[in-house]
Amino acid sequence: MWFTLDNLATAHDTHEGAAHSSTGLSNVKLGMWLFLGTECLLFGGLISTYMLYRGRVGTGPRPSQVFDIPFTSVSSFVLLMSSLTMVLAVSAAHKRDDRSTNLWLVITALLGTTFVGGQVYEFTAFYNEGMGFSTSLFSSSFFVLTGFHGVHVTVGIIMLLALRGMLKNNKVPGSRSETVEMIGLYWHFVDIVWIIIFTLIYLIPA
Amino acid sequence: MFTPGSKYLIAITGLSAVSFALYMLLVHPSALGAVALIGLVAATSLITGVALFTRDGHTPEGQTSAATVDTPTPSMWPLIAAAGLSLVLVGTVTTPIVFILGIVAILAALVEWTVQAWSESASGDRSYNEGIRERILNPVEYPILAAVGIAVIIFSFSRVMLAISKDAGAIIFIVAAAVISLVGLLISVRPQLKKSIVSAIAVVAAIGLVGAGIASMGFGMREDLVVAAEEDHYSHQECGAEKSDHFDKGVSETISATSGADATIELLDGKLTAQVQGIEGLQDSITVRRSNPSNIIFRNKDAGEFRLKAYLGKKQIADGVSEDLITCTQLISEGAEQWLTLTINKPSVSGEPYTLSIPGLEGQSIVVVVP
Amino acid sequence: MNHIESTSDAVPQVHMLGRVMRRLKPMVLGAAGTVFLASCASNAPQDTWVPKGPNAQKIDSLQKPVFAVAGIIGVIVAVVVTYSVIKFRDRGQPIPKQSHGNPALEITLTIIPALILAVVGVFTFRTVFDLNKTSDTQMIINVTGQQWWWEYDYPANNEYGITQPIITSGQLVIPVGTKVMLRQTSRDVIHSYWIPALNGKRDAVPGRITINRLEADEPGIYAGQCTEFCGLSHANMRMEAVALSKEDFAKWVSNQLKTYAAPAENTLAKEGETVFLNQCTRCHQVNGLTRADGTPVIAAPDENVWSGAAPNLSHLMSRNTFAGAMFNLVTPECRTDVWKSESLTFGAKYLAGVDEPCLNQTDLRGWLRNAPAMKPMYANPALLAATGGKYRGMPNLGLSESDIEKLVAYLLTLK
Amino acid sequence: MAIIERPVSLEVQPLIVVAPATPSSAMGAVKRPVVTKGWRQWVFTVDHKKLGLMYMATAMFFFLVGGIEAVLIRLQLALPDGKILNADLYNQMFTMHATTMVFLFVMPMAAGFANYFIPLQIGARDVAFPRINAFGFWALLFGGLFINLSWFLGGAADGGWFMYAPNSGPIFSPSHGVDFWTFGLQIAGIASLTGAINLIVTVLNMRAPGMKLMRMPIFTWMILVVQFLLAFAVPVITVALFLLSFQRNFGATFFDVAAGADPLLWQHLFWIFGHPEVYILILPSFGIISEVLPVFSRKPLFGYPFVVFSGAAIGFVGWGVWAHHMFASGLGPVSVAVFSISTMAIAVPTGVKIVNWTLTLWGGKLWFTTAMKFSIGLIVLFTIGGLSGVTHAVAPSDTQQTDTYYIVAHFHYVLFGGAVLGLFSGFYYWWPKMFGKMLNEKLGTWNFWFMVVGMNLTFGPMHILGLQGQPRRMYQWTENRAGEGFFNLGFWNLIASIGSLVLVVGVFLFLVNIYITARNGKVAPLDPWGARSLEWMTSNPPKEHNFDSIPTVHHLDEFFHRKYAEDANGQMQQVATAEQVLKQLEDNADAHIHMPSPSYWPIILAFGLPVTCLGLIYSIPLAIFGGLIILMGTFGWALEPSTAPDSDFDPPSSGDTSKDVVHVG
Repeated sequence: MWFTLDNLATAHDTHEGAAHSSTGLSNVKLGMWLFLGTECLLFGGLISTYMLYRGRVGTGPRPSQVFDIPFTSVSSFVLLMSSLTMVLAVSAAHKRDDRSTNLWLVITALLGTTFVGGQVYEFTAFYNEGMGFSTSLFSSSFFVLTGFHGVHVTVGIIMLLALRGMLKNNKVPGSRSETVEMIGLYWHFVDIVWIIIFTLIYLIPA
Repeated sequence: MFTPGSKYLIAITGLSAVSFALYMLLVHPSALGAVALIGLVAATSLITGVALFTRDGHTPEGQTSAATVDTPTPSMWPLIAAAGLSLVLVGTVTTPIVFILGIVAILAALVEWTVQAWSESASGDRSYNEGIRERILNPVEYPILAAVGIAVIIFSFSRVMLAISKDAGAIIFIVAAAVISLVGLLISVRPQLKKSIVSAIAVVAAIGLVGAGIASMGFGMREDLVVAAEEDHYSHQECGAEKSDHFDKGVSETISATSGADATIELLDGKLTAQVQGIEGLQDSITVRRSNPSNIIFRNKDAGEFRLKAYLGKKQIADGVSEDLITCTQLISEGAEQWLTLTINKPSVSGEPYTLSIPGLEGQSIVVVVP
Repeated sequence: MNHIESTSDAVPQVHMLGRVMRRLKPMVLGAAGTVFLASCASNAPQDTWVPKGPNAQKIDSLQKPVFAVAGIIGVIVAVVVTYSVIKFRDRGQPIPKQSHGNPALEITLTIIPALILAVVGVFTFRTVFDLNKTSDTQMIINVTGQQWWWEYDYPANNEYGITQPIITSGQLVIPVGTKVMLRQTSRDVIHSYWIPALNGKRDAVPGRITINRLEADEPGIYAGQCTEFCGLSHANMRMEAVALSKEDFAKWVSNQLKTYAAPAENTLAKEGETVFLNQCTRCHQVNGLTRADGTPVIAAPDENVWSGAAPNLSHLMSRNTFAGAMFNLVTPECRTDVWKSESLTFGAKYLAGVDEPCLNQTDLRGWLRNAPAMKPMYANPALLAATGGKYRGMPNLGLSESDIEKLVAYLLTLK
Repeated sequence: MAIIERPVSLEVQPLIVVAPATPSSAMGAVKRPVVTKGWRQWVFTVDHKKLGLMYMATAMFFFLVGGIEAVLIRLQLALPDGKILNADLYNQMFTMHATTMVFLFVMPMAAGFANYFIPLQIGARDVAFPRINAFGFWALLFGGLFINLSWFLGGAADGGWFMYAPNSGPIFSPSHGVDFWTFGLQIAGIASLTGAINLIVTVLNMRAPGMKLMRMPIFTWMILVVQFLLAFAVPVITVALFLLSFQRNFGATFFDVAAGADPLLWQHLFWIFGHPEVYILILPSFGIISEVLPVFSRKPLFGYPFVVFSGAAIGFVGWGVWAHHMFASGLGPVSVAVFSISTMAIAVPTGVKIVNWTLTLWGGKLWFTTAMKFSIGLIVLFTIGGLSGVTHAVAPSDTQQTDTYYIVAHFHYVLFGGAVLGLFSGFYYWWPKMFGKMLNEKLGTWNFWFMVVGMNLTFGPMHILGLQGQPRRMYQWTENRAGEGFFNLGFWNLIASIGSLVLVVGVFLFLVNIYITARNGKVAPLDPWGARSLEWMTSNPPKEHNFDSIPTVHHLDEFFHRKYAEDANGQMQQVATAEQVLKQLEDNADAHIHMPSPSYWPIILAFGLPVTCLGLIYSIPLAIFGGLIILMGTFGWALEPSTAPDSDFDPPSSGDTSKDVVHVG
């Protein structure tokens, strides 16, 4: 999990000695893509677990009894919006427009925070409705999958805010626009994963 | 190697670590004490490390003290330490949360204050001193501040959401997101906007959110959630033919993986049949091993909603009083299936067999044999 | 159409492979084989190369050619490497031409093993489906694994005179020449059922039913062992499959269905029954046993043992083993007598059961005295927090020597 | 340590008005750890060569630990009803033996070789992310120590290295051993993941000019395949381990059958990781011997592209064979047949490799150094392991053989006869490169023969044991099931145990060899073996910055082609010595070489991981504390520039020079 945060660090951990790159991609970008590739398998494993167990509710509530599709649709939309603002931040960074970069980073973080706030609300509501973490196989695999995603979003928010702080204090070593772009990549990935999760968990009836 | 100051701090760190260990081992480890003590260990070890590495209080021979200009900078940490102390006092008589907040504030002040004091004596160059301070503390401050900020926002927001009704929740949610985006848009298209105005908006919004969160906490959760929590809907099943308000709240669904099931019970044309893993053909009885969780699947192929009810004998609850052991699936509609795990601890006796049946459908049952 | 074609294709292949094998057999078995086989134990009870039933036979006739082919290839590689090592060692010859290979040769040497494997693959494919066929099953037995013993229950089956379910453990008894299907599962962890002479192994997975098929050609005892690591006493979880002729099997069934005969009053065995009622029936069921007031005794292993069951001891003395087949219930001499008997006399000897002279008193008494000392089990009363106070195996009951004496006398009556 | 070429004029600071801060007193340890002496140069290093050596030393240590466990296992099984270990301890022993050898010996050893030689082989000065590299090593070390910590805290894991659920659940394995195992593997997994990303980026992005993919040394190729396998296999086991820890520590029921769970989920997740893992273990050694055989045969690897593509093919097909570990678990005939066929299919590319190695020898001019002996030993012994593998790719026979000693024999021939012999070949081949001294060849020959004889004595009889029905993982075997005759199972068990002692002597001889070499070994010439690839185009041991100037690559086997050329008759003739080749590089040395500076943060960050995990097992506040260390490490890292600013260096006049200034050119 923490590794995603570490990408912030890798973002400028390039080895300066190697000015050329055999593939044309920068080391950081190539590394980030690889990392996202490994993340695909992580979520793949979790999603498979959920798909296997989603019908096994024991005496607990079933998915359709607790899911609040309108609400989750709205929160998914919010997360998608944040991808848009992230794009704005990256493009501002490429234009070396510090003010806009900062602004859109914060807005993205706020939208992400809204999403996570919604998730915390959703979890609390589920808990009150009788679906705790260990109630059934369905609930455990649901909480693990969406919880992992939530943690990824939270890590992303911390990265965004930290990046904002570093930009302000002029502490980003290496290329600014590339650092913003890297965090953008991560953020988009997390959003895409959510689209898949949302479709598989909430929309396709089990 | 060790300066007098660092020796003293090493001793304090060691003592706090020992007390933490003793506390965890001997006293019943509660979150409160453990957090306080582990926080103390963390803070003192950090300060000790700084003292050791900066060689504070030790002037190497042949070098003059670096600091020549001594101008104390204004600091907020004394104030925070004092506030923390009062929180601790309040906390001891009220709730542990306040106590912990106080402890955290005191420890934070302790660390920040010490490091600041040290860094200021490092040289006469103030920006250089600030650089040293940042190098030590920025890695700690950045993530903690970000995490605390996020946590406060998320927590307040989720409390608000819990307090209002479901529909209003979704609306509030989208309104909040829209407002955030619009404000962002507004600021970005108006570059001449004053920084103070932007800050003011942010502060007002933050205070408003936290205020609303606290208010919602006081208000509590919305009614249906409170009711749901109190009634604990899902802990008792209602196995009749009728729909239960809570147990059968949703629509039915299918099971994603059926490979592990021992038997599949099917309702087709008003007839109940069993298909048993490994045995060809339809059965009217299944053999379930004693004390062994056996997974069966109930599949409804008839029009209408039915549930499968398992009667698993009687349980002695007092002398002469016994109650039926019953478990069941929910009401599922045509084409749906549901999983049921049976664990039967006592062998079936002839004359009073265990059965699987459909409430509201007479004359159809599957005998469960437990050897 | 395809189907017909593929079968007709496969037939010559069988012949071809068979022919090749027949020609190679003397060579392979003659050279490496003799050395290898001569260096093997004779009569190892779990030998995988000595099939005694059609299922194991199918596996055997598939694997022996594969072993032969693998052996030949191994020898070829070893010879070529040895030859190169001797031939091309540095004798001061000039540095060889820096050739980067020979694609034609390379492709040839890729295709040859691929073809060999394709042929093996075809036969594997057929055997896999052949072994998994269940439609011709003649008898079903439910097998349940538990730490660290196996329980067998025979569902009612009029064809074999099983009017009521039979429960036994330690030794699986099957009729000869009958296609028996084991429906396996487990009460706790994954176990694996394996009688090498009759078939390959098949896991018993909790929450699932797995199918295993056995058929024995001739009467006898076939040894086996749990092969999926199942915890502390995995090494001691053994089993034996006893194949009886159909007539003998009928006799065995009728003996298992015999009603309980209480020991005569004022005998040691009767006192043993009392001890049994007080101590053993907490977990062990003996069908038909009643309390003094005439109510039937239903053991409650689910309240005392984590996995929920304990061996049913009705007709204990009709078995040759106890404690998950870790120990023999008979003395070594009597055991050898049964194991080594001709297939004609085997049935009678086995059905005679265990009587006092043959009883393995040492192990049985040791077991009653302190079971956990004889077989590692989680049976320390102080360490049962994780399981809510339930044991995972038989605890030390702290029986007095006289109680043990009585119990042994009683157990001997459970024929 | 950090080699930074700076104009000398900058080192004398211009006058400073306020009293100057002397970094040594004001910054203390807060400055970058730029010392070149003592333990600090190792603990805070980011140099791929130092990290490679530390990986190897760590792996060697765990090899000895795993070896002791193995010997205890064999002593227990030497005689029937062994009494040396009790059942509980035996179960811990075989679990930890496998875990140690797989995760803490072979993988880190391969990682060590990869770390040391990949940048050298592709003509780079370091890996792509040096600090992540350092972090990976520390995480591995702490993870390994963390797992072994359980020996002293109530017993190690006892569920087998495959840790099948539900036997690994809280009920069936009540000690904390499995918790330590799960968390320790998570930590080691993080190390593998970071290492994989790092090395892939390094190989793909940092090759010397002219080094196309098909000109890369075969070792680099195999490591590249391995890192891809790791990058995609580790996340799967991460999921499985998370599920297991959630079940053990937080009340989830992922493998609890009474809640309706399916225990086979664990098996699928584990083997989707576990089978690629097998290739992760063996491919580095394939790479090593594919370097060694051509060098000592004096001719290029036969069919280089075939070896490359077969390696890649193994990497791909390796994902489609996992269920052959589960043939006995009742998958159903269709899955069994399909996985049986795919398993046979993977034997083909493996066979291609054996063919190519053999044909590399064919027509060569063979020089039997110890490295060469180990490589030839690998060809023969691995072939035996590979062929016994084919016999149980045949699913029906596998149902007879799986979980018996036949399987133990099979994978020890693959992993000892394959992976370990390859690694030893690598030691003898590259020792002069790493340490500038030659390992004693005579002792090396003894080492080789003891190991080969020992391994055949130990694992050879296991074929017979398994085929005659002795299952694995039994803490005792009984004479009742051992058969009759002189050559019964008891005899072979005894032989196997004696063989393990012969093996011990072999490994001991290697340690003696290291000791003797370190004391007064022969100083290695620049090119002791007449090698062919780039790592030999620099001094022994290599300089901090590897190459004075980055060579431009024109051929596969670039170094060889710089030394030799065909004359008019088509005969290879030496045209330059190694010294001349090196001189040429030195003459064209780069003027500015910037190397990344050492850092505290990798080790701090890595240290946070075991603290957090210990906290998750014993007390949540400790976990929070560990989490804070991790956060602090990450942010300290992120805020730190890759190359230290000047103020972090002591003035050179202070005597304790913390900074090398390399004047090149």
